[in-house]
Amino acid sequence: MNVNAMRYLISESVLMLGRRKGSNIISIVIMGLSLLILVVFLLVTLNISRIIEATREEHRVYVYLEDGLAQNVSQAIQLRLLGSEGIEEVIFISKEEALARFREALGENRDILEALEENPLPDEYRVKLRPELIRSDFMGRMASEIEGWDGVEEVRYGRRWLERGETLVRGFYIVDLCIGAIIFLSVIFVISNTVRLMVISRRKAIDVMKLVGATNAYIQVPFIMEGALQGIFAALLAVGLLVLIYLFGTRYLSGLVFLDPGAVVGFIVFCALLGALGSFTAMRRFLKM
Amino acid sequence: MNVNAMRYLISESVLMLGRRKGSNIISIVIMGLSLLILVVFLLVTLNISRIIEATREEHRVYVYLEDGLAQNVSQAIQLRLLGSEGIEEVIFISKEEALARFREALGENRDILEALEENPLPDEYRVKLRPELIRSDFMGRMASEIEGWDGVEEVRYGRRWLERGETLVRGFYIVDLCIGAIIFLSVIFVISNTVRLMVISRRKAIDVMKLVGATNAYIQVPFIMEGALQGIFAALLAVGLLVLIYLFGTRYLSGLVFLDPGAVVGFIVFCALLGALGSFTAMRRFLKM
Amino acid sequence: MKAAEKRIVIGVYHLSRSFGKYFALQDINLQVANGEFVFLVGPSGAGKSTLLRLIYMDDFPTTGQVVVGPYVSTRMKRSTIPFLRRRVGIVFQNFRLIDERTVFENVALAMKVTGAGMSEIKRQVTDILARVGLYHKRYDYPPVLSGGEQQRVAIARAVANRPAILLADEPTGNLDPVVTKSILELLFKVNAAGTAVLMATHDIDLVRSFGQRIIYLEEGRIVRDKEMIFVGDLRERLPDSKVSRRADDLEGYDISGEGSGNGVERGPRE
Amino acid sequence: MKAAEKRIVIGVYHLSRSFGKYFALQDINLQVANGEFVFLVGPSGAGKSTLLRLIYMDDFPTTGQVVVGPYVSTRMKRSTIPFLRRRVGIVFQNFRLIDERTVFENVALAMKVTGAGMSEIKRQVTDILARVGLYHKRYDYPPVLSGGEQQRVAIARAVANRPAILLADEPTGNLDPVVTKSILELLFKVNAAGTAVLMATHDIDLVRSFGQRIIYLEEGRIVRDKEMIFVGDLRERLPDSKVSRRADDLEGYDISGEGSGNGVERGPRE
Ligand SMILES: Nc1ncnc2c1ncn2[C@@H]1O[C@H](COP(=O)(O)OP(=O)(O)OP(=O)(O)O)[C@@H](O)[C@H]1O
Ligand SMILES: Nc1ncnc2c1ncn2[C@@H]1O[C@H](COP(=O)(O)OP(=O)(O)OP(=O)(O)O)[C@@H](O)[C@H]1O
Ligand SMILES: [Mg+2]
Ligand SMILES: [Mg+2]
Repeated sequence: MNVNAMRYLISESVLMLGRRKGSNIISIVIMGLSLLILVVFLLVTLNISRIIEATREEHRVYVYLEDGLAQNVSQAIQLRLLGSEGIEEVIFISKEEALARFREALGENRDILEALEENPLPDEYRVKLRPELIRSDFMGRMASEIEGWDGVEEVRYGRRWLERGETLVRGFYIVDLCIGAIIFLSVIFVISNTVRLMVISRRKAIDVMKLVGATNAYIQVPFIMEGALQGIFAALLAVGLLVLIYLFGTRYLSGLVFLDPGAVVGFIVFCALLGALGSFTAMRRFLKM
Repeated sequence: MNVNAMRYLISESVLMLGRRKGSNIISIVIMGLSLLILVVFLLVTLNISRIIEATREEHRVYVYLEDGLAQNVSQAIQLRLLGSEGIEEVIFISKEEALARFREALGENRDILEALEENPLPDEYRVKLRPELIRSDFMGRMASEIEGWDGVEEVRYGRRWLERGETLVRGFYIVDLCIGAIIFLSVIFVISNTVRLMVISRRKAIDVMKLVGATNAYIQVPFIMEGALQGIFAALLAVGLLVLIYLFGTRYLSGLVFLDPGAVVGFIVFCALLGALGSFTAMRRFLKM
Repeated sequence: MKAAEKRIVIGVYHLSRSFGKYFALQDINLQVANGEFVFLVGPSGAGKSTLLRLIYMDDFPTTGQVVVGPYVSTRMKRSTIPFLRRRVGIVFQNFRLIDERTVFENVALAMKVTGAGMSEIKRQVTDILARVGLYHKRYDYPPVLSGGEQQRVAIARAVANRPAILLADEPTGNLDPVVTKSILELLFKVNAAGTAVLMATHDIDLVRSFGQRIIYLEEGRIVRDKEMIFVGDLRERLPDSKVSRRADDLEGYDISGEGSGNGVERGPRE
Repeated sequence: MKAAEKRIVIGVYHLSRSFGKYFALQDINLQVANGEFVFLVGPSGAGKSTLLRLIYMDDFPTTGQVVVGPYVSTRMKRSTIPFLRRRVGIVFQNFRLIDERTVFENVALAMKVTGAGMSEIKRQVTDILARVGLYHKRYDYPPVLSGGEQQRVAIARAVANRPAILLADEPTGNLDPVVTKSILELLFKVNAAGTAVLMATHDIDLVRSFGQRIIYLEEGRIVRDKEMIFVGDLRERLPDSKVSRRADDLEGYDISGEGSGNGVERGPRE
């Protein structure tokens, strides 16, 4: 393809976008608003999974020590814990402190503890794991291992809560994925068909180009580039509106995070490809004479 | 408008839908998939608020009785509770039963109760309220009133949980409303502009009709009826797909509910109006000559 | 024809139409009486189509006035334009057929919009399609028709409604001499039944042979308005030398009111 | 012209084209040599446009074969059709201009698709628009042009590329006699420079006066193929009686190869 051909393709693409501004803008806005639904969904999912992640990070493993343990044994356990795989932090909590915390946690029911004569709670280590290891299978294995150590009476890691939470989070992700898939497919379909309607409305011009001897590539490329440009403008529109929504949202919900810049760029590239592909498939029908 | 005019309008509308099947189907599918996003969102919102409602119904008010109360006094309190505004059900729970339940609720922490020498819990009435009255303001008033009764030691209604839950639910509804509004506006926009693209692509036919002496109403009505029909078909498509999604969903989530028939009919009517309105506004531009 | 019988159906007074600085028409004055047959002749770009467009009020003068029957361009409301159009049959230079509709439906459209009855439409459209020799193509769509066939569909649509005025822009441009003759025959017949006809053409030779009133347009001005010198049924003037194979199709055409209404005086209905 | 010099540029052999049961063309045989000027005459619906469409391979025969230069309809790959089209200039009966592009862009399009350079395009398009008398309308869009002006744009586009073969379908249908003459003059000039021209028309009178080869088509069959009886520059045969006011526009047209290439032998490029 020579220089003239390149210049032709570029000038054609610019010409196309310039004329028919009206319906171009309509398609860009249709595409942009469809994409907005998609990115809002992504933003919501992102923030919810951040919250889930934060909750997961709060999770601790409780290592209860035998009663009346010598301090050096207790410290040896702490060192051994710190040396174990996946453990990030180990905090010692004495039996007195534990009771105080329990009392507080019981809230309105705390008077039940008034009937206690002595502190039935043991000393404990609160162990923080690396977040990605907070899974019932890994923690189960770790707990039974640590329970075998000298001086350790029991290890608890909230198995029931953890399992319940895992089911819940998995359920959320399944539902989220389903909704996401529906939105994604709908948006792709809407966009590619919007581009298709545009191409159909230019059928006459395409026919003329064929009749004056344009090759299929020469006809297609400007349309495909136009589709890509429409996709990019639509993506920018969607991202722009999302920023507004985000700014509005942060006034009500603190700690809201935005899509990271890489994702935004990827999204725009994706939309460009989507527009190009919509044009391409729409063209193919006509060019088969 | 005479009989001939009516026949003309009907035959024109049918003609229009029949021809150009291709692009008609494209617009119906664009509209249908956009609407699908909307109805999926509605279905999800409906089911989540059902869950919230169910949780709310589980909420109870606990009326603790003084220790060693005579049975007739206790029964008088029960009768008085049953006679109070908004109370649906009153269940008696003895102190022994309460301790057993508490032990169970503590789960892994239950050994703490082993240090107890006697049952510190009182007898209680669990009171179920009408769901719409489960609001912290009403329950606060009710609790302080009942606390004044003879033989009642204390009334608890999980104030902190209730308030926290109320904040959470309110937060959910705000986010839900925002997303819903975005989806709704996007869908409306996509649909009305899809119809508009269709009308634009028929501009030539509209011009011809004007030139042979058709009044604006005669030109518009078939287009508006076509828009309405497209809206109806799109709505049926969306509802059909939603039914499939619902059937798929019930295999994984029991207790899922579907939109009620009235809402479905309302939705279809709404889509018909939407299509008609899209046609109408698109036409107006051309008919201003 | 005595002056007393004459009624002006088209009046154009001091009309100019400019596009930007370019004057497509300048100080045009002309009158067409009921039942007249007028040729509008001029080179390409003279302004013939523009003048016709101003008469059917698809466009409005920059200055001056157009009067068509009771309708005056300067006092025209948008909502009454359709009723003007129903009294005026128009053959467009570029045909303006609807591609998605069959030949039959295209012709029927002009009648449908007036609120005519189905059976009347069917009878009249069938009749007129037979006359232009396209009855066998009635279920075809315009894009598959030949140029001449499309032109005849456009003519059929224009006369289907038995209009009081017929504006024909180059109605024989795509037609061979034989069909041209039969179409002229049809137009003359429509005229003989009382319809005023204003036909734009560049074919001066064709036009001269009838000795009919000719308005010469050049660069937007009327350079000559040759008065009518022949009155009567113009068909007598058709050249006999070219034998019309399709002339039979046009026999028996009678527009003078045996149908459901008097085509000439049909007013707006709703 | 001796047989040895003749090279067949268009060959049509035992060609039929039917649409359903209807035969638009039946057993057509004809050959056009390089540099020939042939009129294709026939009444409306005879099949002229259909025949031309088969030659530029927008449609294919039901039976039989079309051969255009090195391209054979029965062995045609879809991807080579554009290269055939670049050697064939086409004036469509319904113009087929792109409404969203200016006159200049419409004409330039035919050159652009061949990969011609910008400056060459600009020079050539300016030149050809001046010749058809539309240079002052180069920035206008087709919908605002008069019928005749649109037709001239279509002609300009067809010859812009200096094609080896020119197919013209009713190229003077919307033109007045004066412009018709100047357009014919242009076509003759293109022909004199070596382009074979096949021009469909219904205007038998116009065509007869040149004494050129005429193929008569009727109801899909060739009823007569009058052999060429005049050889030389056809412009000498143009009637002098009608003085062309626009003839000056066409003076000095020379297509014979002073431009960037020999228009006749231009092959496909990429
Ligand atoms: N809307 C418009 N904008 C700009 N110029 C216009 C417009 N309409 C017409 N013209 C110009 O006015 C002139 C007269 O056009 P018109 O179509 O009336 O010519 P005509 O006599 O019908 O010619 P032909 O025989 O070729 O059809 C032309 O030069 C045309 O380009
Ligand atoms: N795609 C098609 N489908 C059906 N019929 C067709 C098709 N194309 C052409 N025809 C028919 O074939 C016949 C010949 O058409 P064609 O356009 O070749 O005529 P023509 O000689 O160019 O006439 P004109 O002088 O009126 O342009 C016509 O009757 C037309 O209706
Ligand atoms: Mg004109
Ligand atoms: Mg033809």
